Amino acid sequence: MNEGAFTIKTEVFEGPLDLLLSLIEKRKLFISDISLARVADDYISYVKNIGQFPIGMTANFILIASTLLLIKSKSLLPNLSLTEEEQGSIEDLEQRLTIYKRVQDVSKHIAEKFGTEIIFSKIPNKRVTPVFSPDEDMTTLAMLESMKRVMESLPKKEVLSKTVVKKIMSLEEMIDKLTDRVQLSLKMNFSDFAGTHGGTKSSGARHSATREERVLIIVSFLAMLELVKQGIIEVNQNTFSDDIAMETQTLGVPHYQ
Amino acid sequence: METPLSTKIEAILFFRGDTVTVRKLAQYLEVHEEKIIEALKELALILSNRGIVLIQHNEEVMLGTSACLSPVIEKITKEELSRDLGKAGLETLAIILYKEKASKREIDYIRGVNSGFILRNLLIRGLINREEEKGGRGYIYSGTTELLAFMGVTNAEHMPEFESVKAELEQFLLTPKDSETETNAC
Amino acid sequence: METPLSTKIEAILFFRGDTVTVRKLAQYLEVHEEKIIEALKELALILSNRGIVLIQHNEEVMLGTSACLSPVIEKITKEELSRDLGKAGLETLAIILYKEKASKREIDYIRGVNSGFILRNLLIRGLINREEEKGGRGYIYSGTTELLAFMGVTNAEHMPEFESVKAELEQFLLTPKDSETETNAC
Repeated sequence: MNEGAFTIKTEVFEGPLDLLLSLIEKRKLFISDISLARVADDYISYVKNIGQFPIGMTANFILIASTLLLIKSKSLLPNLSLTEEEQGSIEDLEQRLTIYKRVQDVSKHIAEKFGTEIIFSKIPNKRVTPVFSPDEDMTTLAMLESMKRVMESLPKKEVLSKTVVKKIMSLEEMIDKLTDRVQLSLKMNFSDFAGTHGGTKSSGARHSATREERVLIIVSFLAMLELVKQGIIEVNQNTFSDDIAMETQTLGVPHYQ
Repeated sequence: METPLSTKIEAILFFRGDTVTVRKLAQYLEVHEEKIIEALKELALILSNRGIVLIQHNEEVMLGTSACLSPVIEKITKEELSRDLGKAGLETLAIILYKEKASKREIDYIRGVNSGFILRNLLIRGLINREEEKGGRGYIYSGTTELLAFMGVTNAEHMPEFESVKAELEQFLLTPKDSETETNAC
Repeated sequence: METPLSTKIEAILFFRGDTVTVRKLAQYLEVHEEKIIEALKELALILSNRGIVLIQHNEEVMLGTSACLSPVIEKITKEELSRDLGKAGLETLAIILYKEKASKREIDYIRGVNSGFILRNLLIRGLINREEEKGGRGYIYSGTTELLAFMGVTNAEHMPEFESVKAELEQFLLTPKDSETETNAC
């Protein structure tokens, strides 16, 4: 796409924040709404290709994608007004990226030290003769109880939390609305796209773009919205085919299909 | 002459070989915990420049061989040392170590992914501990003394940038926000 | 500055916790035996008035706790043996009994935490036995005859619901360990 999309398919990312950070760093940018708007396309084209991820992971990627779409739409259409909540989610993402970067930086200290100069503890003495010392609690029934407790806590298949499911479902609506808002803003402010004036801070990169190019950018952005929407629907469908379906029905939330 | 407390503690730690809590030491020696903490400072001082060091971490103490003698001991140990942590392991350990205690929710929120798998892996390797969170909402994780030992550090505070990063993490997590966003039920 | 020989010896003896011959020390440290004997004299001096003492017998040396501390050590030993097994101890013991034979790796994997300390305690309490795993990768644990007798069964197979529990455990250990199935573990 524009600005030369990076080939990122072969790399493995720990999650959406890891992916975003590496996209920003590859372009040698700092964490800001401007840089996030610039890497949004790369991010979405990556998410598009991750169908094989566990469902929880895809959900995480999509939640971040929706915030990126907000940032991107604001950068394309500076006159688009965002709600307080939307503005909040943008600031939140920037903060999270900042602290996550810090964590990645200090994790290098751990990598440097781990296993380099080890403090060894004493080897347990092999000469100690065991002295049979039972405990009152040791009955066959107590053993069975303990065993059952262990088996209950054995790892089970991943289930999405109610909060995530709710968020993902409200996202579909959000994307629909955003599509409407972008289209509306496009009609109302068509002169903005004549390319004769730029001026707004976030349109810097596209300053000299021709009108045709600008319309193209907006159209491809609408396509991006559609992509994310498809992703959301996919997550929802997969989710509903799972255990979570029962849970969500009791929540009384609408069931998209 | 009465044997100094630091001497007694040294003997107990040597005998036990693994970690002993300050509370246990106070119990064994029938003195107040403050006395133990004082004596531990003394012991750490006595042991500086020796082949043995004192690790202090989260109310626990342990004796170990000095980090700079690691090559000598590595030559005679039969234990297989697994040094590979991976990116997820490093990030998770960084959060837990620099924040001193972190809940799964906090770790997930900072990393933006579910950390259940990596936490389980670190638990099995004995690098982190967990305890139930008050109110039974989940678990709180902290680094083990073995983790510090494996890094050759006698106190978590000796990690580079410890104070500043700890403050930043706390500040970040303090800001009220919907930290449930990205976590899966646990 | 090069670490003094006595310091290196102290670390090795601490780590081994058992007797080491002068010859072995010379081998490990790649110096002449006379040098070792000299350094041992130094070490003995350094360790006078400490909780840890150097014990020399013929050609063998080891570190031990100072004799004047034996009452404290005795108290700790007793306490170690009579302490409540606790939830973690019982769970570990149950896994070993129901699986009949379990390696440390299997126990850790089932419990989702490191069982090193607990296994050590169960061993000195005579509740479990261990034997070396084939291929020398680690140890295999099983319940002692005394333990079974104490619970009034002659054989682990007579534990309640033995067949079904054992089958479930085996099934779990066979399940591929991909990250998706394990994420909710913690």
